[in-house]
Amino acid sequence: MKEEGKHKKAKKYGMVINLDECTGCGACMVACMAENNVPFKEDESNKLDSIAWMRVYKLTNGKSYPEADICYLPRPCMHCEGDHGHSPCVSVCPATATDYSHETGIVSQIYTRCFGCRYCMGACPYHARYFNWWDPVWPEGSTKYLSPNVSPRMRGVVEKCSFCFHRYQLAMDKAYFEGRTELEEDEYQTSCTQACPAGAITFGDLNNPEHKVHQLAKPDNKHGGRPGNPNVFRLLERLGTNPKVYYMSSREWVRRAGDNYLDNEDFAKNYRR
Amino acid sequence: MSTQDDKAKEVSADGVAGPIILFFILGLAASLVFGWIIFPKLLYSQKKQPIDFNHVLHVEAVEEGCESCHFFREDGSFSGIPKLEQCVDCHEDAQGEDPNEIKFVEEYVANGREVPWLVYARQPDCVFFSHAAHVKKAEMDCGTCHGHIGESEHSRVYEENRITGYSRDIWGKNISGLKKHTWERMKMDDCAECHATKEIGTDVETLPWPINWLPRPYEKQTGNQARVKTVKEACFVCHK
Amino acid sequence: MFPFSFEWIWDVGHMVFMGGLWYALTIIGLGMTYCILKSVIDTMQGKGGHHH
Amino acid sequence: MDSALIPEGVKRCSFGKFALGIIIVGGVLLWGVYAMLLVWLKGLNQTNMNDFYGFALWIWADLGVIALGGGAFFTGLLRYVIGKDELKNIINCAVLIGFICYSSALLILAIDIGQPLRGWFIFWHANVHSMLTEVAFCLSCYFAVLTIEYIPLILENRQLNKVPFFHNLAHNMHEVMAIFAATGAFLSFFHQGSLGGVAGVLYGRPFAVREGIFIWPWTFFLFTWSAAAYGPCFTLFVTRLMEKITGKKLVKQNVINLLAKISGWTMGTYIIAKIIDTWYWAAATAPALGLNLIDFYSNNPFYGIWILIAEIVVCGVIPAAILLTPKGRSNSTLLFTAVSLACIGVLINRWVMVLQVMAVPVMTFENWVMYIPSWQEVATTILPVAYGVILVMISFRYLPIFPQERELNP
Amino acid sequence: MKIGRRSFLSFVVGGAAGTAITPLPWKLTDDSSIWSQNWPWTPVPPDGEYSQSDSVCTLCPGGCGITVRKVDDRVVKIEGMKGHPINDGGLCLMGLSGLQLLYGPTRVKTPLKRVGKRGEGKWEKISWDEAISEVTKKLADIRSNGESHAVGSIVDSESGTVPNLFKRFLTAYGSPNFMTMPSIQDSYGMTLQLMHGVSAQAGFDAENADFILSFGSGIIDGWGSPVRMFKANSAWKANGKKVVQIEPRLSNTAAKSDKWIPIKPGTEAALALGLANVIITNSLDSKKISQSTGFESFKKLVQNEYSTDKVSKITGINSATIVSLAKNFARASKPLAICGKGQGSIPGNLNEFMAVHALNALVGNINEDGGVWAVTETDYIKWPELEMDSVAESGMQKERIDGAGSEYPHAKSLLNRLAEVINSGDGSLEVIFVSGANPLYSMPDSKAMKTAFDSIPFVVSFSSYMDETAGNADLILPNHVYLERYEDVPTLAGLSKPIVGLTRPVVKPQFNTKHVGDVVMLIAKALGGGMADAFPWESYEACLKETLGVKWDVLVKKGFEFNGDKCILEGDFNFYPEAMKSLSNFSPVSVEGSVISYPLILIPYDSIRLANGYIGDPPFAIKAVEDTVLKDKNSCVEINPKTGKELGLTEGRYAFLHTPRGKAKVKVHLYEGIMPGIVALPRGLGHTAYDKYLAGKGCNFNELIGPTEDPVSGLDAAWGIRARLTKV
Repeated sequence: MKEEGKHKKAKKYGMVINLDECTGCGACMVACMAENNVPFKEDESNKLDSIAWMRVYKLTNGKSYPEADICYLPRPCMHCEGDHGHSPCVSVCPATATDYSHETGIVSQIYTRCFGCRYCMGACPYHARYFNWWDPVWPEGSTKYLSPNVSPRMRGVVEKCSFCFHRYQLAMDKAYFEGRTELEEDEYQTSCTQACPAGAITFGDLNNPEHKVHQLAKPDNKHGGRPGNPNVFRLLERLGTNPKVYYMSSREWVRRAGDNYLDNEDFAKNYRR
Repeated sequence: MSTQDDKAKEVSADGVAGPIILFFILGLAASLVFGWIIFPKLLYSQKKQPIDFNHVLHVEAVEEGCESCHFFREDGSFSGIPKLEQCVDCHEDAQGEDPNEIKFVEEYVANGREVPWLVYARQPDCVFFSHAAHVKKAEMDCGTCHGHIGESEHSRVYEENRITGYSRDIWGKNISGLKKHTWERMKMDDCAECHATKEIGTDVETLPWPINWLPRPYEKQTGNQARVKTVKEACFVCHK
Repeated sequence: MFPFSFEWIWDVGHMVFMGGLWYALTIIGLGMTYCILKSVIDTMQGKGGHHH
Repeated sequence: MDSALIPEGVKRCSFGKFALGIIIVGGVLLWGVYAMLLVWLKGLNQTNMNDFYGFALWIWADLGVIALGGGAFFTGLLRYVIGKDELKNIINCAVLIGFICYSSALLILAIDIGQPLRGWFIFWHANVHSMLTEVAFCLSCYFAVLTIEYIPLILENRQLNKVPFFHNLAHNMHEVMAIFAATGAFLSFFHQGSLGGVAGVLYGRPFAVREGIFIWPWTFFLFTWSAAAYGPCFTLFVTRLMEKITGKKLVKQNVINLLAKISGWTMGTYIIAKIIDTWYWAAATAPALGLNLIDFYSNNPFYGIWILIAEIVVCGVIPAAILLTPKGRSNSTLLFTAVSLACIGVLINRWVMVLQVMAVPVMTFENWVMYIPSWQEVATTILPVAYGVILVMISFRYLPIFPQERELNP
Repeated sequence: MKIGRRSFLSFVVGGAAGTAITPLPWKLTDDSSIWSQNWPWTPVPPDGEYSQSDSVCTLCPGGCGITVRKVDDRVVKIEGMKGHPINDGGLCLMGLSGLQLLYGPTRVKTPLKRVGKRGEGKWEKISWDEAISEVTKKLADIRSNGESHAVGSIVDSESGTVPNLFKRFLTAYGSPNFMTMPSIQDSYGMTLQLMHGVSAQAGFDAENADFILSFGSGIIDGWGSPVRMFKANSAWKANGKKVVQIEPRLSNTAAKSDKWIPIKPGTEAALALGLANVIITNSLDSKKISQSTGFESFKKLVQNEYSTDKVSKITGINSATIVSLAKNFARASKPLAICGKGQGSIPGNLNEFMAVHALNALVGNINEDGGVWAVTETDYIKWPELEMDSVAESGMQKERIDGAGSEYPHAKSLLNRLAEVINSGDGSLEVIFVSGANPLYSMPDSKAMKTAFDSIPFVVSFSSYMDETAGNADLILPNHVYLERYEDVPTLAGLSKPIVGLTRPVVKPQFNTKHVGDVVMLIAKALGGGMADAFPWESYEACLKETLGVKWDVLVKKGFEFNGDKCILEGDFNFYPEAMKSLSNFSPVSVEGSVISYPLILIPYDSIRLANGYIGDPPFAIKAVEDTVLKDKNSCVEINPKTGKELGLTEGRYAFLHTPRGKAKVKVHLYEGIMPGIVALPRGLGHTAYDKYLAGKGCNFNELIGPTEDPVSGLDAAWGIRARLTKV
């Protein structure tokens, strides 16, 4: 059963987002909503209950006019692996409605299993998990554009970014049909990656040195996947969540905004722990 | 109160035990009849397929067996029940006198209307099922899950669960939920029969485990799609 | 919840926590069964009805 | 009117007065039931919870009532397992409070989930790594134990006890109560702890995360210990309150002194542990994550450092000091102050471990988010209080809750 | 009795025992568990055969290629077309949410005739035959009264077959009043007219420029062809090219630029002339320019009037910055200066355009790599010459109602003047057609525009959606949306390489709508005579096929036609006298309102997440709007914390925003990225029409501002208005 040597490495799908190129246009948010049947309601201006698997944050450098600067930061689910092998949200779910796949590195969310305790939301420091406070209602006729690849969620369950896992499934279907078991880099891309007009998002297998994400982030798997590229950082790296979304910025204040630092801390020295 | 009870006890000891046992048996029998015979009839509604379809006839006429009509598209997706478009290739005009054939041509072909077939094997929306993975990759037979439908001369009655809206084929014909063959039930446990137990093409690394007689606790995934056995971490394999 | 479910894994976590659950349920179940049965027997033996 | 039901040898108020009381509290109860139905039918959008506050008032109420109800397990442990026999005079009261608290907790949990009809998944599809699974297991099992402890008390009602079967059942249950109590104590140890673990394992939340032992974080032990310390205080608080309302002495002073003393010791040791934990967290855990203690207590309109001082000093050190001194215990005003402060202290602790955890921004570009519960949340939280008051009224009127009452009020 | 009770009990016990060993309780538990996991009211999208179809997005002038993903006959997703020369796979959030316009609740589903008062929302559904005969009757009456010039039309642009059908229709009918929605294209066109003597549009080889000097253009806020500009921006970043953004607010573009230089709003032309002065004084200008006509007088002008110190005073930018900016710009190998504020929906001050264009000419980047090129007008529309009857001829002799071509000889269309002309009684219209435009929302001083429309007896809208203008029409003749129709899409928006796209019906029309081209032809045919003869085609599709000729097959196959050649800007650059006259008369455009009662200045800002033209934000797009832009039902204004402190306004406070034109309740957002004394309000909010997801949210900037006529072009040059913020 164990055929040593024949094993291919498990995949670890991840993302590198170039914050220098990101324009904050919000296309990723909408591409995600359109792809994943995300519901909407009359008023979405309260961002505390507005479902956006991908949310673009606006960061400011805290300086006064005219030294002020802003930067946008798109935040999908980080698909944390966790330093100790468990992502913050997966281990807390009481009903096994979310899990971490070692095959793809993707954190799933099974809506029919979830009973809405919201513990995972409390566990996630990125606020990447959203609760369906309302039953989703589409205006008359609008259910026509719902995609059959993603099941619409009901009231009372948690949902989040899946790295468009259904696209992986569909790509695998095609691969199987063609007698393959491996995917090409461009065969599986998330909706946001594809839509980004600035081309700021790169998606692929972080374990595969041929993939662009690996080349950009240079993840060090021996040390919780921390980036080898000095311009690359991850959000809240210090918590040990081992996220799979990497950010790239040439601006130090942006990189510093990725995590908490004590005032007297030497950022350059410490930012990767 | 206690004195009354005592009296009653005496009475029952004398001659009421008979009726009590009788009524007990009556209740038992009635509930058994209701539970095993009437309940299933109430639970499922019976629907007839719009057209009585003869699989035998068609299988004889085509060359590539099931895949002649139930084929894979180029994108790897599975076509399922054929669209009118495919039927029309042969059935532009009625072939023969069969009333079903005439109904098919007149009502559907002539009007370009799709036949609203009732799908026996329809899974709920939360399920992702890849025909490609099972038929192409794992080279499974259609019959493993679908049974001998290809040998049927008439369409079965479609039974729909009034509570869940599922086809009866999901739970299985047997109301007690027991099955003899792989195709008699299509619930999660049935998928799990292969996915959690059969180590076909396994690509996992079992962690060291000192106690050999105990089942192994946890297997670390090292490979990829190649294996069938899915451990606890694989919800997304079958769910969407 | 049950060892025959395909979701069940024989690992430390299941043995400790599910073991704890089943232990508690067993104690409660057996304890109550004992109390009820004993009380039925006691009652049939005529105990308990004398103090008034 | 209902004199046949009232325990022999004790005096109770007139039925009319009693009924009036029930009606008034019942009104509040109905308000809560209405809110509860609203939540069940329309969903959790009836609350002011949001994606930042997945846990809010209800989970606090849950943790709160369970901590306060901790008197039942600890008193039970002392009485049945350790053998402090005097406590039999207050154990009924502790059991009653425990029963109310735990049934309330279960009810609140059933309201708090998004898909209540799937609530049983927590057992059926249990993830044993989740603290919440542990909570649910122990909570429901322990509730069963409390029910078992409460049933004999009901059966001791004057009329019910006349039925031979009930009489025998009550007797037989008393016989094996030690086993149940021991099981209950075991379960309670775990679920009080796992409730602490609920926050403690959130390693994504620097306010909640506390380094741990084996699979359990510090909060696991702190919660168990604090429930043991503060739970009996609530038993004493309720007893004292009932004494004030009824104008009767219900429990002898030596019993109260004993429980207060034990509580004082547990509280004293707990508060030392809590201070060490807080210090370690402030000095080591948080700075390693790039945060200062004051970051958790500033830049927001509510959570100032005062809340930490109130919890640890005012409602921790002070009541512990009072309860540890014989003078403090014997002075009824001081004692009452101490147990009241203690109850507030444990409630503050549970509040911050639920709500402040959610309020503190973790990502540098997010802000503090404040939360005010909706009336539906408040009503459903008051609902168990009203239900508890009613159950206490009925139980006190018809059941021999306080064995010493007849002796103390001849 | 006793036996009965006991028997009954034993019957029940027997029943219970029996039931426990039947499937009933277990099956019911299982089924109800399943039921509770798949609630019947949660929609289940049907699966089917997947297919793809290429088309073009028309939601903005950007002309992106799209690929729609279909499941059977449902479109489930719109994506950017891979390999498309403009967007190569990327797409903006409007394009991505296009299906919400196709299937959404805001569609007009059938021809509607007003039955209540205007704008009351009471409609009668009528048939297409009735609708067309209604219009025909009206038009026939007016024409027979010799009032044919009192019919006008407003369309989105002047290129493509549909606008040309309208133009042809009006010409054959006898009216010169063919009006288009204004944009910076008008100003650029006129600049090239005055400085090159040609009729052309400016195209920019932006991708290849290495120093981009933007005078407030929202490069990544929706200027030009948005996705193309995003891609160019990313390419600049990747290759270390420099972008300098000049505007008073730290917009997204400014934040992403290498240098943001805040400037007093309205003084951009002065800065451009000041930069020209530094360039000329330091002999950094190209040799070619010195040979151009009028160069000496230009030189004199900038040296005398635009010394660095003086410009510094006007613009508020310090002298050193100006000098170094000019030098860096001139020394760059492929510098490019662009202008047109925000998304470019306001034409702006002509002098600013000329000054900026002169900068390009000074550094010699016209028809050079990374420089300014041209976009030729569409060349494929070669319809047979019109034979005008006498009515048409006399109607066409009349002056246009907006004064374009007469009062303002260079202007083609001046929709910004329409409201004032009508409201002051200087002119009137009997009928107005509106197609692909929503002037009652998107024209500055939209309230005045509404008043003007109220005095037009017959308003016909061809809108697919219930927008503000449609809502105030007498008759709505709904067009197919772009996913249901064939139509040519020539893309002009600043592209140096011309491209024509073709929208195609990727789905069958969902409602009882008709292609606007077909409707125009049907009306013409019903009018008969020369009108009918002017439209010899059987249908719009036939017309399009014939018009496109050989292009048709390419377009149907690929979705676009593109040969990759840049288009030469014909005519040498010169400082022609007319241009020089205008430049020497330049003074910064002052804004409406007195300083005393309105101490602040209100400027608009554009966000790519907010559509502010014909299309309103679909639900997904409005959902993506930040809560510092729209909160609850209120727009947020950006002010500097210093200004906030002076006014006693804190973050999140409600305030009233007053301007000479109107008043609105807004929320305060303190923003360090804005010049003190300035208030910025997002454009694209404050709709009163469309659906509940958009209507009633925020305030419409256009209700707070009025147009300011540019003295030379007659176009709207208003960049802001004076304002006051008061506490609620």
